[in-house]
Amino acid sequence: MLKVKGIETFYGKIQALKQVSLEVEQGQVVTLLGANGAGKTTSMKTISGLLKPKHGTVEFLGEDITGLRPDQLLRKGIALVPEGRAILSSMTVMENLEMGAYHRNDKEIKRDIEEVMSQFPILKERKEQLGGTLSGGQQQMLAIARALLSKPKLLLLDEPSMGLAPLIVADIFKMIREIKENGTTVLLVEQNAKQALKVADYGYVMETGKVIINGEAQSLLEDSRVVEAYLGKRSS
Amino acid sequence: EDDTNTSNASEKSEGPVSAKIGVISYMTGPGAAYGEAITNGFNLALDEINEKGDVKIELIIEDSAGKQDQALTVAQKLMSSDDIVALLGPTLSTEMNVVGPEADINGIPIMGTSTTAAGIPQIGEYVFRNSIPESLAIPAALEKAVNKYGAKKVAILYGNDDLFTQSGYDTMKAEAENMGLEIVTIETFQKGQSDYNAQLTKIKDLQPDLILASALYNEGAVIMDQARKMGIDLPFVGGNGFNSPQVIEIAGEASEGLIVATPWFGEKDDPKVQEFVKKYESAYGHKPDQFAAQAYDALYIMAEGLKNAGEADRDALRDALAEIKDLDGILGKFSFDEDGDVIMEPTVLIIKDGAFQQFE
Amino acid sequence: MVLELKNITKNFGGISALTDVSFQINEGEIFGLIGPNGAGKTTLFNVITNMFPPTSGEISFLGDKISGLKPHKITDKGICRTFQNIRLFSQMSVLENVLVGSHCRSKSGVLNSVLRTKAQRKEETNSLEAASELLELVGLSMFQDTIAENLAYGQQRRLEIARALASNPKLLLLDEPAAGMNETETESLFDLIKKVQKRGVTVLLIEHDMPFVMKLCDRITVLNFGKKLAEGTPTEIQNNQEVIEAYLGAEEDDEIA
Amino acid sequence: MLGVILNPYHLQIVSFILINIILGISIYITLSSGQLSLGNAGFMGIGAYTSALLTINFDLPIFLGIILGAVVAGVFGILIGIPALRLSGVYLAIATLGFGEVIRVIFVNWESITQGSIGLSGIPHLGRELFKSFQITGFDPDMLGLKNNQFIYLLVVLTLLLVNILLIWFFIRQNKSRVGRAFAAIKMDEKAAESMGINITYYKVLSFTQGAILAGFAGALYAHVMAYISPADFAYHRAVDILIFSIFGGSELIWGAIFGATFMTILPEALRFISDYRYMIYGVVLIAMMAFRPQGIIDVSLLNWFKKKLKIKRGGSLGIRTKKYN
Amino acid sequence: MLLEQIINGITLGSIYAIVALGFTLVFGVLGIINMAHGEIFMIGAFIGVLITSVFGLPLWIAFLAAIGVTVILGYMLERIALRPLRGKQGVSHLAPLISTIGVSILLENLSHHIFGAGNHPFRHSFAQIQFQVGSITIYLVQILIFVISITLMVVLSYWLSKTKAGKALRATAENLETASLLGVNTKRTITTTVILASALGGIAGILVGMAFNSVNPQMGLSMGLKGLAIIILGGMGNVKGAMAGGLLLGLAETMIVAYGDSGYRDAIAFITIIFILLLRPQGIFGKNTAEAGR
Ligand SMILES: Nc1ncnc2c1ncn2[C@@H]1O[C@H](COP(=O)(O)OP(=O)(O)OP(=O)(O)O)[C@@H](O)[C@H]1O
Ligand SMILES: Nc1ncnc2c1ncn2[C@@H]1O[C@H](COP(=O)(O)OP(=O)(O)OP(=O)(O)O)[C@@H](O)[C@H]1O
Ligand SMILES: CC(C)C[C@H](N)C(=O)O
Ligand SMILES: [Mg+2]
Ligand SMILES: [Mg+2]
Repeated sequence: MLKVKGIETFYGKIQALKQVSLEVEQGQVVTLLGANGAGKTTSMKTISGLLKPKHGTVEFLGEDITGLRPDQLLRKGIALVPEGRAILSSMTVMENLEMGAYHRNDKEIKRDIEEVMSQFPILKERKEQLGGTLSGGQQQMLAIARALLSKPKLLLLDEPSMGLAPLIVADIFKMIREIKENGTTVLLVEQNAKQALKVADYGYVMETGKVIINGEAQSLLEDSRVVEAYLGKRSS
Repeated sequence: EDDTNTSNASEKSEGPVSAKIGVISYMTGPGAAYGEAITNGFNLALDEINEKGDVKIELIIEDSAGKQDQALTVAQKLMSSDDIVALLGPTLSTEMNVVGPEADINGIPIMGTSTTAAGIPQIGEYVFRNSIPESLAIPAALEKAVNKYGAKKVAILYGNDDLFTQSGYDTMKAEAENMGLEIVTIETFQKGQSDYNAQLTKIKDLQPDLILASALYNEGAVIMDQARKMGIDLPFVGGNGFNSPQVIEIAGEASEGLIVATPWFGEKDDPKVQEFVKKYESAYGHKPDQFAAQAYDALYIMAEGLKNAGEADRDALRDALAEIKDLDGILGKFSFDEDGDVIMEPTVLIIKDGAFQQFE
Repeated sequence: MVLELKNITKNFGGISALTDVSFQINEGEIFGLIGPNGAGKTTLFNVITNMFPPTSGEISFLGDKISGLKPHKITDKGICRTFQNIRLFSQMSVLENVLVGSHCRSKSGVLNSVLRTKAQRKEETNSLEAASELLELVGLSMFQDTIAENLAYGQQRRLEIARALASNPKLLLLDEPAAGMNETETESLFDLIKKVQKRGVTVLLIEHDMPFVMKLCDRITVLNFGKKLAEGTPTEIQNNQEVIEAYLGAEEDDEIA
Repeated sequence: MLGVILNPYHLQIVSFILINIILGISIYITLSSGQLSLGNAGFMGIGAYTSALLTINFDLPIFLGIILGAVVAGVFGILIGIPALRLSGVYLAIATLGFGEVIRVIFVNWESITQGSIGLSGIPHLGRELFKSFQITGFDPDMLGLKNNQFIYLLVVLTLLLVNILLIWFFIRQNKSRVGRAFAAIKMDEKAAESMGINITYYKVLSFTQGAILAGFAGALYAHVMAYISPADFAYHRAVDILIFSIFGGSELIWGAIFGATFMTILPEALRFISDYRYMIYGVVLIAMMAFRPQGIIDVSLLNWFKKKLKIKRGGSLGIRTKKYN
Repeated sequence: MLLEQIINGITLGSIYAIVALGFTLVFGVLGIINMAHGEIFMIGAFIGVLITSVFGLPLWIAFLAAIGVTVILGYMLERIALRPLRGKQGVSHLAPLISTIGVSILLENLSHHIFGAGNHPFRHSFAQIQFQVGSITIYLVQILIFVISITLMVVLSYWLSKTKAGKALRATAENLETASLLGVNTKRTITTTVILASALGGIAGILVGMAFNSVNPQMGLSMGLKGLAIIILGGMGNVKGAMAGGLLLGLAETMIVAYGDSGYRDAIAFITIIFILLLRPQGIFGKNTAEAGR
């Protein structure tokens, strides 16, 4: 479904990605792991069109989408929950959700909004509150809910569990499973590597802008390099 | 301090005197219309003078954008070129206030052709002007208007953020008090304003017999237009900046009843005047105003000075200028007084039937 | 007793973010503050540092009442914080960020600075030395000339800690320091906070990473809907049924150590 | 020899450049704590009128007048700076622009003191006064091969140059210190700065006031270089010019303001030969330069590049680290 | 006299409001102050003069032409002076201020070059239509101005708060990146807004020309300054605020002339904003979105 081939992305003169290639199959959950600064967020931004790679191509459903704008990509079915939430802070929760369905024209928007609000009851409670005054975790939930409303074919999640309470984290991973069952493909960046590998089918590990390991999620869970670097002593 | 001047006297007696004169003019910015008229006047006179051949003049024209610091800068530029014998301009009295003292110190004659505020020629002995000051023009116009209409109550309206209009207002007020008129209100406006209705409504309400307006023609014309629309049919007495055919152009019928005193009357039955008007119109596409006329005459005054001085020397020219008596120009007979100010009788005009006419 | 909160209440319009919260923190403790999203934890930090005043209640620090003091005065007294959403001086270098942290521990004004008096030079050297040492402590020495915003997320978090430490606080407030860190990084953060504690700094910490909190903290307070739900040692909290229901959740796998 | 080089026209331009540099720095310094003040034309006016009135009416020595001009502007700076704390961004910019306009309108209307739009003439001229004191010592510019007016303007330029060097030195040092860091921290994140123990009220008012003092100082100098001032000198256009100096040149660094003031003073002069189009070109230059270098001409990387060049030339290392701001 | 002065004030205020709406829209999406707005307004006025007085064509053509020309100007402004600065790294938020000042200098001098420096009368029979109510003369133009300004305000504020496009615009205003992630074509949104604002400027230009019968290259400046004061007064980016601020200022200016000292007329705008801002730093209608300690 998504084929990233040898992308190289720069911040000014700083090269953040070196020849990154990865693939996501239809209906899969693929996770992208790596230490701070490895280039995960940069990869996600490049795929979603926020950054333009200097070299390399991104293909989606067989079509070359390199260099398209985020709004064009959204229309093609790629949605991103960015790192740091990116809530529209001077718009209300409700308006944020409505903006999530901005590009849609169908009649089901109202129903879908009701549905995500039932998944995150706090959003329903706070629908008139300004996005910027939500607590950190509430903002994170809003960001996820908003992306769901765009009904993407491919959902890019950049650290969705960051700042969420354990109960909600568990919910989020449950939700990712559900999303997958509903046929949406997911590319997931997580610090919570173990959980991520548990929901994922396939995984990539990045280090200093390069993909260094990839494989079936199950096999990565057992890969000693991965365990050592990302799963920590506690789990071993 | 006059030792700064080192003009070469070698040119003496070799045919006609040739000289360079620097012009400082307001050519970009809000008041550029004045600078345009003035340089047009100079250029017209220049061609005629050079054709005649008594003296050969070259003009170096510089823009001051109406700003004092730029006026000073270009003045320095012009003055530091040794072969420039005199300066014409700058356009505004504010600029002259800065440039005048500097020119005086450097011993270069400078003549304002449009500067009408009080105190200009008194800056120094090298400073002249051929534009009649408001203190001469306004009383003349006011007196005639008051006598004719038997006015007792007047309202004053002036632009308070401009040296020229403010200084005109000072004269108006003093003169009105002098004549024992009752001033019902004094209203101000500012540059770039386009709505005068508030002031005019107030004036209308106070029912004066006459409105005294110290304004440049651009604003003045609009003021008259709005006044007439509001139903104010009173005559207006303006300063010399108000005296321009442009008023009629802008305000149309609404300009009827404007009274100004001026050295310049374009309809005058004088072949010299008529020729100038004709030439000007064919060259620039519209009727000359007082600023063009004053500039035109000013260059003739300079030429006369140079001829009399017999050499392109700053000091000699200064002395020759001070001597000028009864020179015949399109503005009438012209002389300088001991300060370098104008001696001249202004004519009082009124706009009637779409044209300036003598006001009796 | 370092910090004492008495009946803190904070309302935003109709929303009550904190209701009647009281607790005390002892000298040298690492004190955890946990609770569901929106429970009021960050709000409590903001109230302590007086980013905005509480609706009611009183706060004392080392026996003095500090409610109502300007935020910079509170820092001056010895409370410094980090932010949940990372607020570094993004265009400054790493080193400069830390130097700014030491602002309230130095005092040369305009004149001294311009004349470079002896006192001022000494102060600068001291600040620089202290800053280098702190960067060493948080492991950012090699980045000292990097512009802060170009650091990766985890590094930024550590820089925030170094910056806060530069103000020489007696009480350090950390808002989700482990967010966005993987487990290995979290472990090095753990060591860092322990080191900070050894320097004699008391720590109040908000965190959602339970294994981390439970291992690190001496005592924990749980907030729920702005109210205090429980307080106690990690073991007590972990076994508190109410806390499990409201926050921790049933342990369906071996997540919590 | 000297007499040929020292053209009064050029000296005049240089003296305007030097005054404009002070104005450029006055915006820069307030901006370095994150406050965009467009009121500096107003402060400039306050400085100019104060010094002019004092020297005309009370025969105060010029130097005292100039200093008092700066001080009075500074007092206004504090008075405006404190309420201005409540404003930020464009709100502050426009409110201060408004302050400048209000000051101008007061100059226009307060005729008994300021003579309104007639303006103040006969202000003692810096160069001429200095010249007088030189004459007392029996000095004659001819000894240097200079004409009087050349010498007068030379004196003006030298005085201004000295003042400029002192000011630049002052602010570079200030910026490299604790005070400068506090400004920069406030600029980048006010709340975080406050949490780090910085008294933002104090530092914001300090930098606002420093800007006001500088503008007032420049205004006082201007009054004594022009020898005539009127309210129109301190209007909107002046405010915009000052803003352009600093932003066009680069607002992160003091060098930006210096470069901007120099370039933008010379540009209209250099374009004199196409008089009709020069302001159009001025506009085009502004648009084009912002499109190509929106951060302003001089920025940190340019400075670092220069430093590197210098380093290579000298073949050694210069200092340990390059500052973001200096 | 009071009634007449109130009418004067409302007329002036309505014009201010229309000018301010243009400022507010651009500020609303781009977060920048378009210093060239006053000059675009001036060009609109000149187009009006040109079409009616010089070519003698009917008024509605003048309106269309002014809108057409200012739309093109708006587009060029966006392309040349704003877009190149957007999204570049390290661009200070002040850069657009300078580049739009550049545009304003260019336009002012250009129109000076083309049309000359003086005032141009806007002579049109429509501007002469008047009613006599008691001793008061009311011109149709005055009524028209008032109606247009109210209509624009209502339409714009509905559009911004209730329609999808309006929300997209607000999202763009708040965060370009986020908006584009949500599917908003931010480039188009921005261009549309700048164009719309310019067209508003053009309309205001013609109305001023008709109401006051004076059009000159400098008219943009003072109108621009007033417009700035108004958007601050009403709260940046707030449509109702712009309207209220405009009317308030128009009335205040008129009243200070009528009952106070006309010398302070130009200062009243700023004196008011200084006071209002001290009481309400975010403007009368501005919202306070503090994200203080997170
Ligand atoms: N705006 C930027 N300018 C310059 N460098 C940047 C910028 N953003 C990120 N980088 C650098 O690019 C590299 C990759 O960063 P990225 O944000 O993709 O990492 P990440 O894997 O998402 O890390 P984290 O887990 O901390 O989110 C890092 O070295 C970072 O410092
Ligand atoms: N300025 C404000 N206006 C209105 N409500 C607010 C404001 N600030 C915070 N709140 C509300 O107060 C509550 C407490 O927020 P707070 O940020 O303290 O939560 P938290 O415990 O830090 O949550 P998290 O773990 O998600 O960061 C939340 O419901 C939030 O929506
Ligand atoms: C061009 C003129 C209106 C100048 C005016 N007379 C003045 O003295 O300033
Ligand atoms: Mg990341
Ligand atoms: Mg929080």
